[in-house]
Amino acid sequence: MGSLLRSRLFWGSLAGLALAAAFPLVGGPYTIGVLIPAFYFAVFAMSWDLLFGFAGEVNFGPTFLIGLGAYGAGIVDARYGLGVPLSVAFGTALAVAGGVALALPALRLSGPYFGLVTLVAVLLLQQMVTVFADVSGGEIGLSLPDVLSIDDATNYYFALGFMALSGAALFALSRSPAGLILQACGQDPVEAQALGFNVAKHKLAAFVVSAFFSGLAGALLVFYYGTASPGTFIDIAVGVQIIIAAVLGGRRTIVGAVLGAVFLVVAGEVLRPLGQMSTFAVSAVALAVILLAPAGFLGTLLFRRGAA
Amino acid sequence: MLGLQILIDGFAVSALYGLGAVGFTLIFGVSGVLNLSHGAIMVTAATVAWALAERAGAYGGALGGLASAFLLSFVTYFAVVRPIQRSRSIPSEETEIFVLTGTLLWGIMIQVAIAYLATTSPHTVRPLISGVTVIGGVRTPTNEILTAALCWAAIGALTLLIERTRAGKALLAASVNPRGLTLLGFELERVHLLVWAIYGVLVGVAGVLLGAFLGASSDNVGTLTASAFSIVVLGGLGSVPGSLLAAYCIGYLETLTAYLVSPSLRNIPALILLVAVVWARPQGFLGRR
Amino acid sequence: MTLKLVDPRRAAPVAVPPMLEVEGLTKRFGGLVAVKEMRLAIRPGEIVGLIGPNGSGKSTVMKLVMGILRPNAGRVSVDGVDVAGWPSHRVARHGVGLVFQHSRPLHRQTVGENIVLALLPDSLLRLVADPQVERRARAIAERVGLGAVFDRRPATLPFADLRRLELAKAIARDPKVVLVDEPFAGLTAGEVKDFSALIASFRTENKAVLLVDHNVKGVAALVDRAVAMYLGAFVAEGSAAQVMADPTVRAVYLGGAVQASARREPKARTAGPPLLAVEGVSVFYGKAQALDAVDLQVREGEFVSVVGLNGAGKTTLFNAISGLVPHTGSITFGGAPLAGLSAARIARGGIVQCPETRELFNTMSVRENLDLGGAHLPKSDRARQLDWLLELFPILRSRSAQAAGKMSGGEQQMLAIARALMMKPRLLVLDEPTLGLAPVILEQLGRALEVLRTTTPITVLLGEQNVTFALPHADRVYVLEHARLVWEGPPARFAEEAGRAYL
Amino acid sequence: MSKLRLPWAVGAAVMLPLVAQAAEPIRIGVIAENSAISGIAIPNAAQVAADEINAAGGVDGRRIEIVAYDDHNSAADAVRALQRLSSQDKVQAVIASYTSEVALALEPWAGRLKLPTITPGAASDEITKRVHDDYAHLKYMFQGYLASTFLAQSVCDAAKDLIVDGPLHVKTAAIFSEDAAWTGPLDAGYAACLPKIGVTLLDTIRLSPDTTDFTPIFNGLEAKKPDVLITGISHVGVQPTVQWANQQVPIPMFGVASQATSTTFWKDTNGAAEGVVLQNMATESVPTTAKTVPFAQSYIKRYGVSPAYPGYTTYDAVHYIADAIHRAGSDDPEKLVDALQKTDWTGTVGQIRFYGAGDSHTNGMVYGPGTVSGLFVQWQSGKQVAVWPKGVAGDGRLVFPAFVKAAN
Repeated sequence: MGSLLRSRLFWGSLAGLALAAAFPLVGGPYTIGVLIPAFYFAVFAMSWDLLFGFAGEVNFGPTFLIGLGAYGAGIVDARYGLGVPLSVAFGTALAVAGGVALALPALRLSGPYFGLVTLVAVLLLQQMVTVFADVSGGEIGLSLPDVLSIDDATNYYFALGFMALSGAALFALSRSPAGLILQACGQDPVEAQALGFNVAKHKLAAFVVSAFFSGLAGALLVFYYGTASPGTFIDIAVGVQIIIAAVLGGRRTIVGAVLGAVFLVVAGEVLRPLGQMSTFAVSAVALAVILLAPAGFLGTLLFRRGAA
Repeated sequence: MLGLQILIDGFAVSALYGLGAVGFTLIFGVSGVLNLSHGAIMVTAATVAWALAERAGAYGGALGGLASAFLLSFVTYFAVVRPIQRSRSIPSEETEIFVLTGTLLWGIMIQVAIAYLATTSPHTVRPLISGVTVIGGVRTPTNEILTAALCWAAIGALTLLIERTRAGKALLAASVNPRGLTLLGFELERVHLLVWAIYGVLVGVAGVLLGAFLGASSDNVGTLTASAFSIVVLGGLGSVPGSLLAAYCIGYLETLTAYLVSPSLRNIPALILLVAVVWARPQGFLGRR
Repeated sequence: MTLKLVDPRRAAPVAVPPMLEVEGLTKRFGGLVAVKEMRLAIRPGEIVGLIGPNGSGKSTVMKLVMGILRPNAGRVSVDGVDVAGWPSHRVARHGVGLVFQHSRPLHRQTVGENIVLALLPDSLLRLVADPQVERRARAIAERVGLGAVFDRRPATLPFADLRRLELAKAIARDPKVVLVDEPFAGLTAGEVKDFSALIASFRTENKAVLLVDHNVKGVAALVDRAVAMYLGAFVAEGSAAQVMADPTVRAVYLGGAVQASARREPKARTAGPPLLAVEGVSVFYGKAQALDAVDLQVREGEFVSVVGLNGAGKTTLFNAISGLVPHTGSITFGGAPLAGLSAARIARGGIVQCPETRELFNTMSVRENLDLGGAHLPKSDRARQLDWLLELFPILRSRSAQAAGKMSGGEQQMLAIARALMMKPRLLVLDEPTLGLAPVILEQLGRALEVLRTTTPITVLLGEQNVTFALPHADRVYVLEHARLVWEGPPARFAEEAGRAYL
Repeated sequence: MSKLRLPWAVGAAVMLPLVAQAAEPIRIGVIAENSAISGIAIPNAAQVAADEINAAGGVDGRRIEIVAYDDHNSAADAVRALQRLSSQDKVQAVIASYTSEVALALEPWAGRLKLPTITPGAASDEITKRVHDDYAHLKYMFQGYLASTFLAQSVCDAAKDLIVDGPLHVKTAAIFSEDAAWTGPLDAGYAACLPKIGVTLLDTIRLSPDTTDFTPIFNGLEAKKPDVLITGISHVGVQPTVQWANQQVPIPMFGVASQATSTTFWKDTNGAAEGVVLQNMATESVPTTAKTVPFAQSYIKRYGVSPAYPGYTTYDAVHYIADAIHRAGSDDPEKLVDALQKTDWTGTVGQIRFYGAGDSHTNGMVYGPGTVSGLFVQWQSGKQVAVWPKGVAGDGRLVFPAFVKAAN
């Protein structure tokens, strides 16, 4: 506990959170609207970082889990009118099941092979949504009868609170004894096994936790937008953004992913005058960060002496 | 009749898939790089060929497309891949994910630039030969035959290069054992340059042919990269014959599905096959472990 | 099994059953038999050395015991329970610990946290740190000598401390059986003493300890018994002295009795200026020192052998010469410094290395391998050189179209040498050409080297563990031990001055 | 750069009081996919209309300002843009998207934010049906384009005159449409109206919008031997047309093909468009109304290309929004919606009116002679030649390339 109070990261995060909480007092309604999805996005990126940075699994398909959560929740709400809480619970459960399904090949395959399976999982999910358009709304998207709230401030604090709680949970997990074991499993499975850790069990758990937060955030985001479409929740481009956010913020930091996600969304807004070229500029900045400061924002701040 | 039609159509599509994937697998075999800007470079070749064709004619356009892919291939290597490989602050076990992320971002930049300069609407390169040829009662665009022939000519040229020239042998040797090649006095750096040059030509030809055969848009970038990636993994990472075999498997599977089941389900069986093969035989058809 | 050869000073009472007992252990990789009917037993409180040269299968045995590999047959019983084929983590939970040679600690965690990791139960639900654990970790750190660096990150530690950390992790698990892979590799003499003391302390805790090493000498002072392996099978067992004296073991390491005199007189040319001059060269792998201020010369036309056991630093020395590893000190070739040249440039300049690992292009044919070797020669030279080499190694002519990887080990070695010779080297660097080869092949290889030496003006730098093979050809011999050159002289004086100390 | 900045700043300072003296401007938001040919026509045409109105003194002395956002054809981006237009830019009305998926995603938000929103190109009947079903909440959404059902009807009407009663005597047809929100009702409309004009429907192909290789589809259709392919494509266009021509599919293409409405289509397809017959809202050479050609010409003068179909409807929308604000005499969204519903405006595409709350196409553009009936053109030698309705087509006649069987 003492180390927590002495940690720069802890106080920095707290300060960031306080700033974010005070932001609606100064920020315009639009900037608030921009930040709301950014907060959910940050949870996606943090969940991805748990898998990549700690369990050592390169998941090219974060949107497989997110999409299951989002569509799971959206479909039961739109078709059976379950209401927000039950639908979110259902979507999250579906995502967790998807996480387990994804963990099975992960335990067998390595490197690019597992990466490809995750990519294919996304493509298959996208195809399923298109093929079963009667249920899913297909490419057209699914409109929901319910939304979380139409009030920006409510949505903002809900999203901020959700992100803070998820971040705290994921961060605490990563620093806990179980997180230490997970990191050992990700870095050197052979040595971790020789120390008596059941690598399969810990990796499976990491997939479940990552899927839980991805799915939950996906389900909540669906109820913020009030619609679900493959382009918003499943498309590979969305997954790419999440990976870039996590790498930009700093791998293996969990909290860095928040910085990366907020940076991507805010930079996209700031560069909007560039029109279509704003995506170009954001990608170029991200590429430059990867080339020049591969530890990412937070990684560079925290581990300046190259102890990556 | 239907059988022959499937045979012909599948052949051309598969040849195009194969050509696109061969360059991709060659780069991986020799330098261990999975280049995720692959699709973007292909579409650049097609778009440049289309844009130049008006002023420079069909051949001039095709050459221009080829040159643009060649150039971009080197830019990809010098500006993205090599700095990551040489970076001291990237731990060696993470080079792979950094190369993947870096080339992905680079691909997005190219894609956005194409959309900005030439819109997202697909463009078709003027075919070198128009008209149709009837093969056994099946009316086939002559351009389709030409596409298949050019693909195989390019693959044949590559085979000759690898099998018959010293530089080609060195390339092959580098994919088997780069250290051994260094010990024999070959500069690996030059071998890498050579392989990126070959890649540039292959991907350029594939892009221009794709533009003439099916048309290409900046929206296709992701699909093209994903399909090359899948074919290469299916065939066995780094194996050129494996990639060709896989390209034909996927090409025919898709064509069969499109003809016999439904065009809208075209991709699904191939995806399932891919998952099954990766699960049962992760090294792919002809891959080494 | 019988334990006749136990050192009576340290032997535990015979009534105590073995803590670790290995019987009939067999492991095949495809067609290759890596371990064949291996047997081994260690009682509580006993330290046993498992020795064998590179490729003898000793590391495979260790991995089979740990469960990292699954055996094809045989029994591994730990404390009376057969754990053969169990997954690694269950074997570990059952009481087996492994000290890895190359440490890979968690870099973002402190030394303390790394030790804490080893103390944790295999539980998903352990979310809050137990203060008890922290206290134990600190005690273990003190015991292995890491107390002062408890809160530092591994990246800032010297090499020896990283090894201590590995040991600390093994201690933390409190295993009944401890396996230690190359306990002293890369350590200084002082550090070796510390480590020996730490490992010896396991004896009082009644742990069964297995030290895996290249040679008996390194572990002789520490072990109660040694077991020698060769080509995947049991060779000898007994006290360290007995194993060292065992004729089979001596044959394995030295290639038979050390010949007291070289068959040939030193050439007149040995007096000329050095073709290759190595001065004060040191090499570090990370924090481990692999070569310590080595000075060595090779003159034009000379045949120089560097002998030393596996791990002494021969390969590192050759790689430094070939420009494959960064080093300090200076290396000049034909009077010109090699610093700054690429490895390929050095090879084209005339220093051609035929490495221990051979580095053949396995999927390509014999002929293609040879052609690549001659790629930098003018066409006519290439044809001539090829003809000459096919005469020197006739077997390669008949195998011309075969894939290099499909040939036997001896044939591959000949191909590797021929491929290096295709480059028309001024200096041929031959690293461990005899590794894992049958005696009949050694004879052929020896004849070929003899032909080479007598019919061409070639200069050779040979690295060998097999003294019998290395000496007859040599004009001069260096002995490399623990990263340092310890002896230099003509082969005739080797047996008397360095031979005894060698094994 | 810095040298330029100073005079600019001074200029702005001088201008400021002038602007401030004028009445509060009318702000109209525009959301579109800027990298698509059809998409970019929306902000461009809106700007043309706004400049025209401003040059003529504005609306009751108020200038019109266009605030444009690129949605990359993503529902999420569009929703975000709509929120920004409402909360930060405080626009009075929005013209948004030519994609039904996006328009449908915006619809509930238009209701929640009480922001009158007009789509100038999304055709799904679902848009207006939802307004009808939940009028109180969704009445802010307008469809400033023909609904799919009406598009289908106009295709049947034109087909009857041009290819059934005409010299071709078409008896059978197959539907070739993409799998998207707007083609559901379109296909249903085709299936309902084709038999009424004496054409038997042999097959319906709904292709994935991701399709790049159309060969199997054309071959499959050809095996069924229909006399005509009735199209319903928007996301695809260049690729099927080029492959149709390269493969020399002997069946004419007739129907809705949105990409083909742009004049750049000829170059994008390298002339493969020759002989394609398509529905268009208006075209630069045909005076559908007196306003059509002048608008098209000023657009071409400004942007170098002719406006794609949503360009015409967007231009009209800016005008009738301005008209509605003038009639409402207020920016209040309720009053503006009322005024918009009473629209009766002569635009570039015809006489524009909206169906009332009682009709199932509530707030949808009225289709039919005397209102908006669409226009049929055929690509001939690089030009769109009007062929239907007779009144505007003049002597335009169908000419098919040699490989099309129907030509003989």
